[in-house]
Amino acid sequence: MIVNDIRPLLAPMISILCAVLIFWRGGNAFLRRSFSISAAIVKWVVVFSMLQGSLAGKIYVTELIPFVPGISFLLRVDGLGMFFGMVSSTLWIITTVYAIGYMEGEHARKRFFAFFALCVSTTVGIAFAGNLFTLFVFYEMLTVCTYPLVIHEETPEAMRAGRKYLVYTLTGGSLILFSTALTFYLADTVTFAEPGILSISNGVGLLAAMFAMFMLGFGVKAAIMPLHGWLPSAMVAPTPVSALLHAVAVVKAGVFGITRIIYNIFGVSTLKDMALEGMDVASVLMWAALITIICASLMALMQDGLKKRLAYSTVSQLSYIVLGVSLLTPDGALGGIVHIANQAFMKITMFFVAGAIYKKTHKKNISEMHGIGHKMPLTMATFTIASLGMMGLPPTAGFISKWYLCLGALDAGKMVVVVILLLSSFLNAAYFLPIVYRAYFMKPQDGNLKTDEAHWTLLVPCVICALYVIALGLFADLPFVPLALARGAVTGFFGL
Amino acid sequence: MAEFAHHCPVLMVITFLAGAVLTPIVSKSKKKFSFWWAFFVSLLALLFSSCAVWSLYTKGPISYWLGGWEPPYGIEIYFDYISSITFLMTVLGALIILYSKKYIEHDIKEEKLPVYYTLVLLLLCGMVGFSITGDMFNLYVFLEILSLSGYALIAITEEKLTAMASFKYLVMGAVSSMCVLAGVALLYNVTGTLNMSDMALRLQQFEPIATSYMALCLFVVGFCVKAAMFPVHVWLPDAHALAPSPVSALLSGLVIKVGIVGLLRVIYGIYRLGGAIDFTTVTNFMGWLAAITVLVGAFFAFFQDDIKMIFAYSSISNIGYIIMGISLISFTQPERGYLGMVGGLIHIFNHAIIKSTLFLCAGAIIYKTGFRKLSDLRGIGKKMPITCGALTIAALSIAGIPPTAGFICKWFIVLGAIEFGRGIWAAALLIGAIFVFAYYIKIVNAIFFREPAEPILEVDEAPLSMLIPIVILAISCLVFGVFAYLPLAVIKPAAATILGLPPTYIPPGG
Amino acid sequence: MKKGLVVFALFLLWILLVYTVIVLPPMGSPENPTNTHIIPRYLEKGVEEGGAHNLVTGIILNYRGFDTMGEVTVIFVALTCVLAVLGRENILRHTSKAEVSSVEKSVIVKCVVRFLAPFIILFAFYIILHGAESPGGGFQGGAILGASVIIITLTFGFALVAKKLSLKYRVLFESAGPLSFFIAGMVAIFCGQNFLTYLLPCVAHTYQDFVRHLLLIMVEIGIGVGGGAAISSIFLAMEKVEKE
Amino acid sequence: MSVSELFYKLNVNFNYVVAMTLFIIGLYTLISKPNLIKKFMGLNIMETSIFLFIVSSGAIAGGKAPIFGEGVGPETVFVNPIPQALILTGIVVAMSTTALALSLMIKLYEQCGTLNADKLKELK
Amino acid sequence: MLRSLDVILLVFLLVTAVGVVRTKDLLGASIIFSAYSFTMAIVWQQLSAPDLALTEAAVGAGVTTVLFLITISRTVRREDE
Repeated sequence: MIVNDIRPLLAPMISILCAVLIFWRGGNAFLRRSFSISAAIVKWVVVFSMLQGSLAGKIYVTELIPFVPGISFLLRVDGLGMFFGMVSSTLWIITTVYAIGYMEGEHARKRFFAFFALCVSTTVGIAFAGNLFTLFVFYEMLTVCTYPLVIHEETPEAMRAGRKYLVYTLTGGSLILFSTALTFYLADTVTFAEPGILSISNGVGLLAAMFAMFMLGFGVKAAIMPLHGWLPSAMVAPTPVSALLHAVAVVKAGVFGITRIIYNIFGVSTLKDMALEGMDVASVLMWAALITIICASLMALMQDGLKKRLAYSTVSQLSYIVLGVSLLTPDGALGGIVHIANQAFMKITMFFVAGAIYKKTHKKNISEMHGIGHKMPLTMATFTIASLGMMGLPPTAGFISKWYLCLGALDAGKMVVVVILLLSSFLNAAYFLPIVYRAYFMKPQDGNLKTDEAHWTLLVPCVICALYVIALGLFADLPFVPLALARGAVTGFFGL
Repeated sequence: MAEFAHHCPVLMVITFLAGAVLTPIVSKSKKKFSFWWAFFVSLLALLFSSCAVWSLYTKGPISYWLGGWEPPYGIEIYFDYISSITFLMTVLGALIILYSKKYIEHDIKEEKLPVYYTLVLLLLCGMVGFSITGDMFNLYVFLEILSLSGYALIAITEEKLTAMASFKYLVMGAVSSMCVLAGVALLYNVTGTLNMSDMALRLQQFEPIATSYMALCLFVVGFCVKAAMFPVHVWLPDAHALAPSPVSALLSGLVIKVGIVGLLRVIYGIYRLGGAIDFTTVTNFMGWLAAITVLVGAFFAFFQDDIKMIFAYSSISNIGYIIMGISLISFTQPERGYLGMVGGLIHIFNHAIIKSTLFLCAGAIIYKTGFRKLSDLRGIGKKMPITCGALTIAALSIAGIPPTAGFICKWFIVLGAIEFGRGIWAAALLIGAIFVFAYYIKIVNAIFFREPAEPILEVDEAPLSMLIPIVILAISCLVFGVFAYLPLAVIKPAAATILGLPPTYIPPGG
Repeated sequence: MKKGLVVFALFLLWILLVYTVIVLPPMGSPENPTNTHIIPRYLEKGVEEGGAHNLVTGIILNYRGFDTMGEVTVIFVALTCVLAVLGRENILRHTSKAEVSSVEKSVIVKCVVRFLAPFIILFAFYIILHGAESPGGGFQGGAILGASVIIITLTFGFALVAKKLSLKYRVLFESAGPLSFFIAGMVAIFCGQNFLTYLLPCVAHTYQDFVRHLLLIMVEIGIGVGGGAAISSIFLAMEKVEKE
Repeated sequence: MSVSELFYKLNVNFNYVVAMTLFIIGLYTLISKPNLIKKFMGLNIMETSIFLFIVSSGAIAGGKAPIFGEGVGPETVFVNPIPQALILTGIVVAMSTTALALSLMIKLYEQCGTLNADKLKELK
Repeated sequence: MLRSLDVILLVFLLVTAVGVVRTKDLLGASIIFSAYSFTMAIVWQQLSAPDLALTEAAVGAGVTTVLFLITISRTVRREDE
């Protein structure tokens, strides 16, 4: 059921308005904070108000002016869009609170918060984009808006990281533009549809090439190896940015794009037809994801910087999602999509913790974090919960996604996936548990065991997220949690 | 009213002409008055041009017989869809004249002020005349008017090397004008007429002979030099970088587009309409060269330190976009070239706006600081936020980042190239665009994300007369990106008629 | 090596160009497209419609009047360009290069010029005004006018000419060409005709021809005076040097 | 095209051939001579060559100048007046370009002290 | 008779053009250029274009040459300078 509604447009607009207001009057700390927080909340309310309808199968659509002939500026909230929009707007509130605390005393805060808001705006735009063209518009805007955040420190290292980021993502963007044009040429439309708009009659070779270009393009942001190079470098950014980049906005935009391409542009049947014709592109993607999962985990093991290790962990975790959607089975897709939310909550917790530690103790490296669990018990407790989630232990959220991924792999008859998932769980344990061990079971260098938590604006978001991680694991089958939403999306994709 | 609209095209030319001629007279005693006069004249011309364009889109092309002589006998002004570029010219002209007020007073001696405004008005007169005339020889005359004033405007300051830059431009420009004249001569010999549409008719009546092909080649060479396409672009970087900034804006924004208009007039107005001569070999060749131009311009821009030099090289690259767009033409199936043509035409429009913004911003920065090297301008964004913000918007736009104006062009040209089966051109364009973004981000980095250096600590925002044009142009970069249907409403019928399709043509797929 | 390459390329271009021109219909044949298409009407009605016995003058003022307006504009542009590059001369500051050089001017030259100059100027005006009947016309006369100013400057010195042709008037003269077209054209527009129409129906029938001649002569004089003044000013601007 | 036909064509269109040869001579001067003044003489030669071409194309064997005066009968043949009208404009344009170029050269010489293109390139 | 005069004039035109190119002395070259223009004027008279002949004689041979001479007197005299 399609409903014309202004709310899909309203959601990104609120953040843009917020950015404009911050540019205008952001010099004043109070105004800046009130703008940021109230915009986050208002937007959440707007998105939330569509949740009920979306679960009931409604699709909210805002069709604006025709952008170019044949393609209009279309915002459309379907199951998948609602899912991603809900995740990002929820996390924006939390990250905003955290950022206000974290950025205390930093330079250029006006710029920071304005671009922060713009990033979220574009992310919601990506979530609600109703056609490939709109998606691309927001996708490129996201690239540009994150740049000032990445180079916020303005150090040579940050500049280098920013440059790397732009080169990777813009090259990817060009590939996407090229294949978007090809899609429009072949299908005369780029509007997302279920099940897909391309059919096998367009020529298998061409389709495979397009698929490759799309995957390379979105794969840059989804950090599929070997396109991941920008992500660890971009860790020079302030922690709320890393959290936003690696949990919500940028990387998830990449995997979201991949999901859209697979299910709404190509469609399951076309991809399966292609596999029959000898062009099994989905499997190629799956193998790429599998390799990424293992390699990134191994690389994470070798990192000493906490944020660097988290970054490689992100690379690995993102490929879970890619893996899930490339299995082309309902359960696999469900596991992948729901992992978008689960991984977001888990990873954002970890980044928050890393930031809190840095803010409090100015320690960046794991080797310096002896006994940090004694100083900041609550913070480290949240970290531990998130680590367990990463390993996929019940009752955390991570378990849910891994469970469905395994089911999907079995459906598809690919045992190797199950094996690698298990292996990956071990690797996750291997690189997260030593941190926990070091924090709790080793004495601090200075011998001081006094509790000294970070400021509440830093602590509260960590705790909320950690609680969420557990809650998502425990109550996974309630109607309002991500799993239910993801199920709605998957139903559409597979025509169930 | 209809009667008045009928006169408007010629009135535009006349206004600029009379305005220019009267400038030295009205400002004989008070040199600074020349600005107000020129501004007034440009506004008047803007009025006429908007009236003419309005009439064009409500009632169709205006055919105006000068002296009342019917076309093949007398000179005809044919105000068609291509001519709607005059609106852009008059708008930009007015804005740039407004901008010139402070800049030029600072840059040249007071006694030369009237000369400057005279030349600017003459340049506009030449461009407007060039775009509206329907007679080949008249085209040549206006080409000369605009070229000559262009050369002189570069050398108007006392700065070193300007004379050399201007001379280089002059030599290549003179050769190109001569090629155009030779083309006119050969075509006159073949057809016995000078009126464009009559030429097209007469081309059909005779056996195609080598002379017609040669004329086409000469035209293409001539206009490509004017448009600064690789490999005849060598004059452009120096000329556009060393000219006073408002002049650079005019030259980069409009004057090189005149070459494109010339190409459109000749290839599509005469040869395609004539239909007897297959010109696709030439357009194909142009397209390949354009693909190289895109890359060459982008590549060289990357190694410049002088901001105006960067913009100048990026103009070359963008001319490549435009020529690529308009070369996507099939002789037998005109509708296949439609999207590319739309892309090319809309890039004429958008690039004019974007590049003017960039040059005007650079000018404002140079006006305030006296520096033009990127390495000297670190952190200027913190001192001149509005100017540098506008510069950033324009930079994003020229790199084709959505939702700015530049993206629309990129989309259409890429789509056009793909539909035409020229994926490589599209690839060249996209690679070029990445390069473009790489060097614009270099600028943005330097001006925003660095601490201000010592010499620019005292700098403040540019004066209002400079900010108004800058802000208007920067906003239009955004507006025409989001509301792309505004320029498209004008450009789609233009593209369709150029290709010989009905003005209301809608491509398959909407 | 490089030179050889250039010569070779030019040789190829030459062959190409010669080929393209010799395939044209034979020169001088009355059947050529150039000689059959538009010309008959000009030869038939040109004199009557254009109001000049010299068809060339008739064409440049009537059928191709807009071109001629462009042409006089080009001279004006050239002048403005030269002024932009070199600047206007100033009697107080400048003198001519010829005067600075030590070459003594011979008496014969002075005498001849003194004697001939008035006739040259007279001849120039004759050509301007008689262009409708015999070879000549505005621009030819203007060029001769300019040339006369040049020889007078070279013989009698910079100061004399710069003073006699003082800037106060010269600025007006220079713009005479485009302005006369402007006036003639605007008169036509106000009479409801197209720009540059000389035969105005709003004038009483008996005077129409007279008004047309008046306008044509005004334009001719404008072209002549404008061209002459522009050439003189270009010359003066280029010839000037700073006084010691 | 046979040899005799070629010679016939070369003969009847001799003016055109001369014009094109002049064009090439001018272009050669423009390209290969380092001196700017010389370059411009070459450019002027190119321009006049095109003028010659256009005017020749309007000629008619035995045609008279297109002036209607005494001694003109109904059977008098006139040459084509349009090329003449065009070239009148062309000559003016050529002169204007030359004037601007030469004044630029004067300024260039004042600024750089040479008019040799090779030396100017080194100066930069 | 007239045809051969035409041919002679055209050949002379070519000769003067080559002369302009070959002369190293710019002053000499401009004088030859003047001769070239005059020849051109005569060619045009031969082609029944008296208006052009008049203009070319005044502008090409007169004014343009004078402008060349001024420039040479103010800049360089030899081609290689």
